[in-house]
Amino acid sequence: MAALAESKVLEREEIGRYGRQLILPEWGVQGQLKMKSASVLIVGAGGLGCPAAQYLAAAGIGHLGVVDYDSVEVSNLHRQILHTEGRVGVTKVSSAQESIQSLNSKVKVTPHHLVLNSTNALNIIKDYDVILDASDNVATRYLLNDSCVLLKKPLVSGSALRFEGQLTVYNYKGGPCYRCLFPCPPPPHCVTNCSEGGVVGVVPGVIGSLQALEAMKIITDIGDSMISKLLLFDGFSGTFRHIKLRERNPECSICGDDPIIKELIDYEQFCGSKPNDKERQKELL
Amino acid sequence: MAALAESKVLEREEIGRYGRQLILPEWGVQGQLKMKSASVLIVGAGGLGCPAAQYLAAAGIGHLGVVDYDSVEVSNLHRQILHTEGRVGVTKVSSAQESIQSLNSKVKVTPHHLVLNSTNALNIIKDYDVILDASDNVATRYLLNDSCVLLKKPLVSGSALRFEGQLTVYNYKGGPCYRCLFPCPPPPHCVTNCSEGGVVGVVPGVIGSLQALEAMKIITDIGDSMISKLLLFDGFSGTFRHIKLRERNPECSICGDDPIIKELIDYEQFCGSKPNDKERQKELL
Amino acid sequence: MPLSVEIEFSGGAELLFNKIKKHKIELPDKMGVANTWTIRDLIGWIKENLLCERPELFVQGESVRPGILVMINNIDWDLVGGLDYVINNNDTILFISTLHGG
Amino acid sequence: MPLSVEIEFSGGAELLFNKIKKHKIELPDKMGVANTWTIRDLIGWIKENLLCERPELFVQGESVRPGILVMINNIDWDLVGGLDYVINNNDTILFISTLHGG
Ligand SMILES: [Zn+2]
Ligand SMILES: [Zn+2]
Repeated sequence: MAALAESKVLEREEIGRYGRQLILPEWGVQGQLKMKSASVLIVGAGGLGCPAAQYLAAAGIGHLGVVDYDSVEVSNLHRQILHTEGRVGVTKVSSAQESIQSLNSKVKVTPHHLVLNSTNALNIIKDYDVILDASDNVATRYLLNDSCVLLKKPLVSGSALRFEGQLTVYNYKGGPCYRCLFPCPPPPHCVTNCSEGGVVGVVPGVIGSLQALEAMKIITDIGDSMISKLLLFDGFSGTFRHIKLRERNPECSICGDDPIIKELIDYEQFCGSKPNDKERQKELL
Repeated sequence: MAALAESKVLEREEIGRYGRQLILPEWGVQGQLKMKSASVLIVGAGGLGCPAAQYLAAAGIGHLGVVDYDSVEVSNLHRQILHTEGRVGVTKVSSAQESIQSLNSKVKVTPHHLVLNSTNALNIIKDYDVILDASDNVATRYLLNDSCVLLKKPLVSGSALRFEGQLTVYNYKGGPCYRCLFPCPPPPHCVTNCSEGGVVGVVPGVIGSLQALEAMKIITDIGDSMISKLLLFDGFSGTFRHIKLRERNPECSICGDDPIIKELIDYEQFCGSKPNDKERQKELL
Repeated sequence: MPLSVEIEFSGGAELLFNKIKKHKIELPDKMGVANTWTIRDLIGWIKENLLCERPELFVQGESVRPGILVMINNIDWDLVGGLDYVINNNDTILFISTLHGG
Repeated sequence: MPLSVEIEFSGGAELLFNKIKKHKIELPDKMGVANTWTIRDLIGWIKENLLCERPELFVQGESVRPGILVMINNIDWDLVGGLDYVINNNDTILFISTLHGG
């Protein structure tokens, strides 16, 4: 798969369709052309990935890749709003593709129905300009970070649980990577995911939408990105909080000046858990 | 149309479907039952109303009313993500209904294909528990405010333009109403809507999602509502800002202790503009 | 001593001020009167010194036009005295144009 | 004089502290040593005085466990000295448990 050819003109239909963005001086025709020429990989077609995919497709992204190994379950539908009752049992990537294409048939959608791992990640990620971490486990978060550092791709990271959400951008414009903040993974028994801990569906809705916006700003090169900044959202109190994070760590084991890690490692072993560690989670329910 | 009967039990299928919310102690079975028994009216099936309807339906709202007089146009699709290319030309309320029902067939959806005005507003609004202002013009905003004060309904107000969004809750738990803040309408030539000014689609996406969350918190009576508070979102800088607003004005012309306004007025005349003042707007494009 | 004040515009009000959202300004000493600047004075000063075009989109009489909210250090001016509020050094004064789009 | 400090927990860390997100505490005078409290001291104090259960979900050695970020007045502790940061009166110290769900 080759990268998208750079788009140099908008068709008449696109000018009508994206008119409300085009008239923004900061966005303009140039911004729309950059969107059309750009590709985004969304890892996880769940609570974060669904709204992110929806708004990127609506805004006219050229190419959207979606990674998910899972199939739609009825318990997903309270937050994973690209899926439908009629598509329970269908793979999430196919279901997401169908909704995205009915919203915008101009977008090229590539479904990746697989578990992302150290063997396949680089080969998939290399074809995309911006990566969205919309996953739900620690191992995938380290895998995505290391892949993005090795391939020099910006990583827009979102997460949500219960009433809370977090958002930041890693490995972009000299800012820190995930390992600069978290050199060691948390002990496995300290990690809670949405199946175990629960989540109000609209919380990942807000964070996933903001991930789409961060991706758009990176692609069009406008506005301020969440570099060295962490956004905390507490839906219960209805508050957002801006945190100033550290800079890139020159001694970081992957993005530092003299990195120790030069290729992908075994992330399940590193984190002591698997990305598809579903059974253990279900028992806890 | 009668109000929904109070739901006292969840069916087995609902426990599976809403399990990720039910296990949140603050939400629980009681919260889910309140959602099932509650009705929300969304005024405007546009950039704000689409995500709001989507997440309220996904979360299991009992009854959703949607008001819009308009039909789907291709220029809507960059932000009005309940609609599809295949439904261009269809009324927005029908299009929204179709998407909502495919996500959650348990939700009762009432489409109101009309221009809300002083003649019909009270009769429609009286049947709903919470009203979402997802409209795009000043006249409708005053109409909704006055109707909600007269009928004692909470009003969750969102708005968006360019890269910015605003959110607050009016007329709830003794807080101020729209007129407490804005006793006089702005001069008509100072008002810009999304057709004129443009908007990045995901900005109303974020605000509409937050409107859904505010409605859920009112219905389930958990968390803190945006009463006497204004949330400002600037998507360009990626910042949220919390503003402390005034209290209810005892001399407010509609919610004050001795109100002058006791029934709905002519809002087009009051504001000097019409809610469907589209032609003028298009000329400015 | 001059007063340092941060003036901010949001919701489109910045379009009247060269699209600049944040302005750090110094309000000069007043001659002959107590050196107090009220918000009323500031609005007049903005009209004379900062406003690029069409003042009727921002001011009305000695106040701001309907539809603009004024926040002093993120608090509604209505809670701290409105037009008569006396500005302190390093205050942040935010003018919000209310949005109506959806 | 005792130090007034606001301690906050987010991202689930509050579940270890009776689900209370904000704690206003007073750190007592230290006897016999200079009256300085570092974040290292505070973490020890929290472990002894605030933590309701399972300390291994919060502390590791003299620091917090991996996956918890510490913010002092909304700034990463890494930028202001980490464990050695000397707490000032009225500081707000936020412990964020990183979320991984989606
Ligand atoms: Zn790093
Ligand atoms: Zn009022």
